[in-house]
Amino acid sequence: MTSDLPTMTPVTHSHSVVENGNGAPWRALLRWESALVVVLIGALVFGSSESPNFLNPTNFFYIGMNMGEVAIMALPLTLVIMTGEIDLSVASMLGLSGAVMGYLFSNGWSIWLAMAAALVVGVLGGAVNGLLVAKVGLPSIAVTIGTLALFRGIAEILLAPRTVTGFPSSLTTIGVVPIPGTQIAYSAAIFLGLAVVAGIVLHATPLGRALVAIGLQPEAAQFSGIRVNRIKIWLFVLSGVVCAFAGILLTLKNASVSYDAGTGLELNVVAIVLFGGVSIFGGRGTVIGVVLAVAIVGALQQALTQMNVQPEVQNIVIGVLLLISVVIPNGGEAIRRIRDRARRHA
Amino acid sequence: MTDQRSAPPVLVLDHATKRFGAVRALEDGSITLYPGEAHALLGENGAGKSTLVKILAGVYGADSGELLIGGEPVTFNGPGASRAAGVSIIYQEPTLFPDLSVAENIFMGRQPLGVGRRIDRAAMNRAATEIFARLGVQLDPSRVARGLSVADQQIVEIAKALSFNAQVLVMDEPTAALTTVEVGRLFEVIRTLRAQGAAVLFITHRIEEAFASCQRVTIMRDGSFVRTAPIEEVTVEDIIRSMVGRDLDALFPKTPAAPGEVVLDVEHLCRDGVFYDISFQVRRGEIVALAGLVGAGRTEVARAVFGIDRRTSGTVRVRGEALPNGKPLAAMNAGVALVPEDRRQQGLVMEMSIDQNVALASLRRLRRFGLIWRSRERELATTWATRLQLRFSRMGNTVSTLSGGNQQKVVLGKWLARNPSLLIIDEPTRGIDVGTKAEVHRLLDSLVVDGLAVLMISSELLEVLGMADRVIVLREGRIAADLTRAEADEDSIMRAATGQSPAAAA
Amino acid sequence: MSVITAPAAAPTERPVSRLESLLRARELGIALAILLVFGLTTLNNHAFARVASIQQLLIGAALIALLGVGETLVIVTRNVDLSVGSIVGLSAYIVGDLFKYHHNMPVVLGFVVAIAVGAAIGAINGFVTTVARVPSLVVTLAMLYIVRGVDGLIVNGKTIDPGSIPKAFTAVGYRTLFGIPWLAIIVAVVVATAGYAMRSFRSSRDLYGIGSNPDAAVLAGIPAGRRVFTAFLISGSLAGLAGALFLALHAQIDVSGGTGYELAVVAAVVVGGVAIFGGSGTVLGAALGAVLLNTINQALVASRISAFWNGAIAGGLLLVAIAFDRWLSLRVARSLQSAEGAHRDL
Amino acid sequence: MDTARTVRRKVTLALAVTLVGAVVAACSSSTTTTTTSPTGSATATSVKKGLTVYFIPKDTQNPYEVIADKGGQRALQELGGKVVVSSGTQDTAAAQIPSIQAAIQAHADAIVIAGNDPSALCPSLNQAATAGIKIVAFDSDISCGSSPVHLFINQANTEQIGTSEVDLLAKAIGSKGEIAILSAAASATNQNAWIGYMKQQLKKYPNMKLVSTVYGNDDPATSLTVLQGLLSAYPNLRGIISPTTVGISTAAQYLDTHKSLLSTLTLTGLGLPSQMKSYVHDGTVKQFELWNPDNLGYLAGYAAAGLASGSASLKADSKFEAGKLGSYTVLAPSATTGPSVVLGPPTVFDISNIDKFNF
Repeated sequence: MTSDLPTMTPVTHSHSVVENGNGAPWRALLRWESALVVVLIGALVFGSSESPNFLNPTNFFYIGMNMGEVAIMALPLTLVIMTGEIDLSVASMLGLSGAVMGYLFSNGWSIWLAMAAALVVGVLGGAVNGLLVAKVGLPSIAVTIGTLALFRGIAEILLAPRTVTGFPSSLTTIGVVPIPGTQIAYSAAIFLGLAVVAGIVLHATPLGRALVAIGLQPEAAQFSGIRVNRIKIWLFVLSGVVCAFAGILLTLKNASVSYDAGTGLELNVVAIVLFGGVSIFGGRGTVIGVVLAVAIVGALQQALTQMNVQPEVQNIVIGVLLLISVVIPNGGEAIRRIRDRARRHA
Repeated sequence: MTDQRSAPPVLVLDHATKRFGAVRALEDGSITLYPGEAHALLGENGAGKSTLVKILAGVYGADSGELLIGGEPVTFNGPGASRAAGVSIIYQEPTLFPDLSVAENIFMGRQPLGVGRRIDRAAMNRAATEIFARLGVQLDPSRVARGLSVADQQIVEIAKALSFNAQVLVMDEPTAALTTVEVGRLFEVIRTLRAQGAAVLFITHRIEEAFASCQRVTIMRDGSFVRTAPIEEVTVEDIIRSMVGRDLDALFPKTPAAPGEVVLDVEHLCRDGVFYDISFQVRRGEIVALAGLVGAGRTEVARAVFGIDRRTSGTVRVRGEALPNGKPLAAMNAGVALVPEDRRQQGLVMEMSIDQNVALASLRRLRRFGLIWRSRERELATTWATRLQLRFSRMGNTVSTLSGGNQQKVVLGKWLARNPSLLIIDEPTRGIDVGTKAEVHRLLDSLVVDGLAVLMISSELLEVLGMADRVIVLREGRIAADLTRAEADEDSIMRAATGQSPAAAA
Repeated sequence: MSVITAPAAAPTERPVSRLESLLRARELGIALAILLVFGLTTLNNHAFARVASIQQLLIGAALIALLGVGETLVIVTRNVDLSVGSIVGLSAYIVGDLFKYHHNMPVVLGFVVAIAVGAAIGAINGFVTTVARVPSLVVTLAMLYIVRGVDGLIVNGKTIDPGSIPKAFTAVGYRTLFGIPWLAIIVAVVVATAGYAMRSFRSSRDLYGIGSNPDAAVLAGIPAGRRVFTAFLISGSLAGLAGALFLALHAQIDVSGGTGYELAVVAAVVVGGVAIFGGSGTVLGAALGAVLLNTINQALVASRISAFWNGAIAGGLLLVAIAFDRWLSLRVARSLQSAEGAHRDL
Repeated sequence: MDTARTVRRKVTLALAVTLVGAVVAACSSSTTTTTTSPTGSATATSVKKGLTVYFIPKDTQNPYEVIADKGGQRALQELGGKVVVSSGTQDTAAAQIPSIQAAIQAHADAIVIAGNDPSALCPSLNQAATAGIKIVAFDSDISCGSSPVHLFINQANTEQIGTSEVDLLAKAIGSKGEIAILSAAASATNQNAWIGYMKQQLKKYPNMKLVSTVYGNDDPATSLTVLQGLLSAYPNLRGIISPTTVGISTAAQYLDTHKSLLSTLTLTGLGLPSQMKSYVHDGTVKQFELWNPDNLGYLAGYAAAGLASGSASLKADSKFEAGKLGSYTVLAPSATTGPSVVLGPPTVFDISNIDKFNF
């Protein structure tokens, strides 16, 4: 019991095994994202084995075209969830943006001004969410359930029961044709472009690091000079404006808009982000995981539709994937805990 | 008391050990409690006291060693089992349910039942009132716990433990947040409990309290039992030597200060309901300590200076420049660094890697083309890890894998990497082993010699006395004393902190 | 010394009673809001105060109020159950299908089956949440998809027509007792029972403890896993019961039954003063929240305001409700703090 | 050293693979494709054999359209072709687009679609038309202008539905009093078209006043809420027209359980006889109308097969055979619709005939 025994010195070498740290990005890739890659490959193999046409380029165009708006909305939501908040108003904002655009366009505004106004509405709506969450201090899940109803309601006031059509065909065609010379949908290209930006911002900039810190330990982030509230406000604004942009894309793709465009999509978007490995508690997740999740859901949907499987099966598949995405990372620990308990009782 | 001590011990913990992964939190936890005695458990932070308490509480299971209650060996498989065996714990940090009533907090899980197994609220409130009466306090048992002051929360905790009619009552630093009056009342309660034949284990870092209320004292150091002795057989000096295991001078290396120009100038700082009219200055090359009881407003002053909390009025100047209200980033850019009290919540992002934590406050400086480069981040972290003699295995490991002392070094590195002119450091050595503690003190001393201004908050009197050039004592949100190094001693600080004028004490 | 001891009691008494009254006023406040909406609408349209109209207010709110009871139990523990809407749809269809092929099946058995279906799904929710220790938001979101998908596979485009449901069963949906609809009576009994239990039993107080401070709950020896499991089980069972009542009320069911209820329930519960992050709130408040939202919905129609305003007004009110709640708790905190300040000054 | 992580990774991968396997298993067992060999006797000579027609209903669960799809299946069965029913679970254009794409990928000969949105499907349908697929709309028309041109199988003359419902109600309430409409979704094309004609027809009844149109979104709960609000708002309401099956059955159930209202209030609209049977028998509803959805799908099937074989055309006044239903004439485009075919006048159901129908 002499005092110079270095008893409290940690022997950290064996620690990395015990602790499940989120060290280098490549090590994170070994976990959830690698499973996603396998699932994606599985989905593609499965699709092509069931339908010889599945791997043709047109199908990739279709997948991109069908997933575009949901995928684009998933990106800002990824960042929002990274900070431990949630935005359930995304699909309503998409609908509101389309409604504003349609309303103004049908009232004689130029299409460009109408689109600009829709984006402004996105900024304003996002600011409402952001201020209520960050400044007033309300839980984002409650706030955005409220704005989910509010935004959709405003869209309904503006547009119901009309359907606005007659948008310039020069613009609406971009929703339904691939980029010339390729089989890439415009919305898919925009999504990929935004995903690269989101990936760089999240994984390689001070802002991205701040988001992670906020998600993991908001107080420590604040004590490190990170302007937690300001960042949250701007994230909600970003979410609003990007969803408004997705609303414009959807309106152009459909060449028409009614107040209920995209109703119920919020849960799809949330499901994709979570399936992509983003922790609902914040601080953990990668953009590549979300991109993979988008690809998997899109490919499975396309494969199942083309094989003419009942659409309900798609819901079940999404649900099961979602469940697995949270249970597996915790599965090992749960088993260990149960074993411990059994031993303790024995 | 002596005849009672000849009775068989009510609780014996013998050579208990506990590891967390690779960290040995408890090497040799041994203690023997007799019915009717008050027993002080003393030791530095990190000596293993809290781990020992949690083993007694059934929160942790010991890896080895033996626990006997009433002579029978027992194993607890949860906090419930410990309580059932007659051991009650009052934790250092109150563990209340903020949404439930005070009475319900006391009786959670064993509320008095009436007809049809329904909770008898009236009986519960009566029982709570009775316990409060025994404690000599008046608290409305039907009010919710949210909004209680720390002292009142502590009282609820004590009431909870009392309500078990425990044979063994363990109090983990119960007095830290209490006023003198409340402490006196607590000692009264302890005497009552002893008279009823209970054993009280009293953990404190105020050595004088051990002399005031305990019959025996056990001292721990570095996770190990050092000695147990009747209180009349030891002196304060004995105890300190046993606790620290070396000379005090080695622990507090202090170079005489040569204060330079004013770095921090705080004038009439006020935050309504928390502190009022705080004015002081910190100069280059000196350590100013903010002392006082827990809850006196020390941490809150630091938070307001740094801008985490908004001040109601007053000004903060750093090197002559006024800081805007409530903007930590502005304070940082003016050269202020804050090492917060709660390392795990505020100082570090526990699930982030070591290098990312070191870089967290310097991200903007690390930027090139707007991006963070891992190599630059790693380089910065390596520089500071070397300078601070950080002990780690991989930079990419999360900071949660480090010991408390090394975690504190990471926090220090994170701030020193910004090259600050003022370092505010709140409880610099809380939960740190003695070896690292001395390192941190040496580091602070050398930084000050190099011209840093340091504002230090500490609850450890020895640390304040050993390190500070000036001591500002806060009491209930106001400055009670501003002492020079020469004027400051245990007596003058405690008197200012507790509001006893020298005359009254005499 | 004695100078400090004496006054300690006095200042703490006054704000405490004020706080209590404010907290108690929560249910009272909602009740007043209901009366206010009711009164204003009646001024505008006297028919709103007719017995039949009031009966409709109760019937219209009954199902959401019933679901709100289970949801309160879950939310109080810091969890959430998003699968309730899907459970309503599935259990209602299964019972309807049974009646279709066994028209003479005892009515009681219909309720038993519905509750059993709900309990089974609730048990899955609770099991996955507590054993794998994964966020219930994700688990129940996944279950929302899975149950809805399974429902779709079972329904497969069929409907249960009014003729297949025994009159004795649908009677529950429209008969009254002394002018009070049976539906409202059943829900009121559930609310009263749950409200009483939540106040009066140790195990239900544990739920509040778990949500209020999970760590302290462990130290207090509360079996958190078992309690949370039970909360999900009850929530599922009540959703199953709600499914049976849905069938009794509408005498028909197709695949869409209960769609979107999850967000309506969460909204009602939040408006009813249940803290979304657990620890506080009453089932009575949640039920009153459901009545308030339904009263507003019907008041808008009755006031001859275009139905298109419903969504926006409901969303706006939800935001007002949670903002008000926040303001209230801040005020309470401030009044306590200044009381303590006063205490210090003495 | 790293075994724990490796094991966990292996488990993850194994589960992922299992999952994909499970998906494969689930999918291969549950397709709704009906392939049938020609039954011979009823085969029309001018129609090609082996045609594939995609039926894309509003969603796969709409009971009314499930019946229509079955009619289409029977038509193609008679013609020696096959029907694939494909759609989503929600009534949205977005959910129908993948089905159109699937039809293109499967080189279908024709698409029969009930549009969830008048315009949003046009771009995708245009792609299908470019790929040589003939487009037929039924139940709810699409309005795509000239690209692609398509044939609309009108269940009944749109104008006729609107006017006849108003006439039915007028007869029942003596042509006077306040009336209201309980519709489906505010964005439903067919509903809005009928409501337009109802309003026109109401001008002939100066004493009847349309006081409100409410939307139940084809959901029983929402329909009930708006109905209750309606009754509170307009205590003097004499009649309700609900031109949607969910709406009328919800309202019927309400009236059935609140019989006191029956003395003043009359309900009519469009409903399925199977759902309404009990209400007609107990007198809750006197009269309502509908066409036979099975025939609607059957006609659409024949039209699609005819267009794909070249035996039918979009030209005004051209004729084609539709099996048991006889010969149909294509009507010239009007202001609101392109080329169309009308199934026939709707059947009015009452106590005298309700038991003869089983859809």
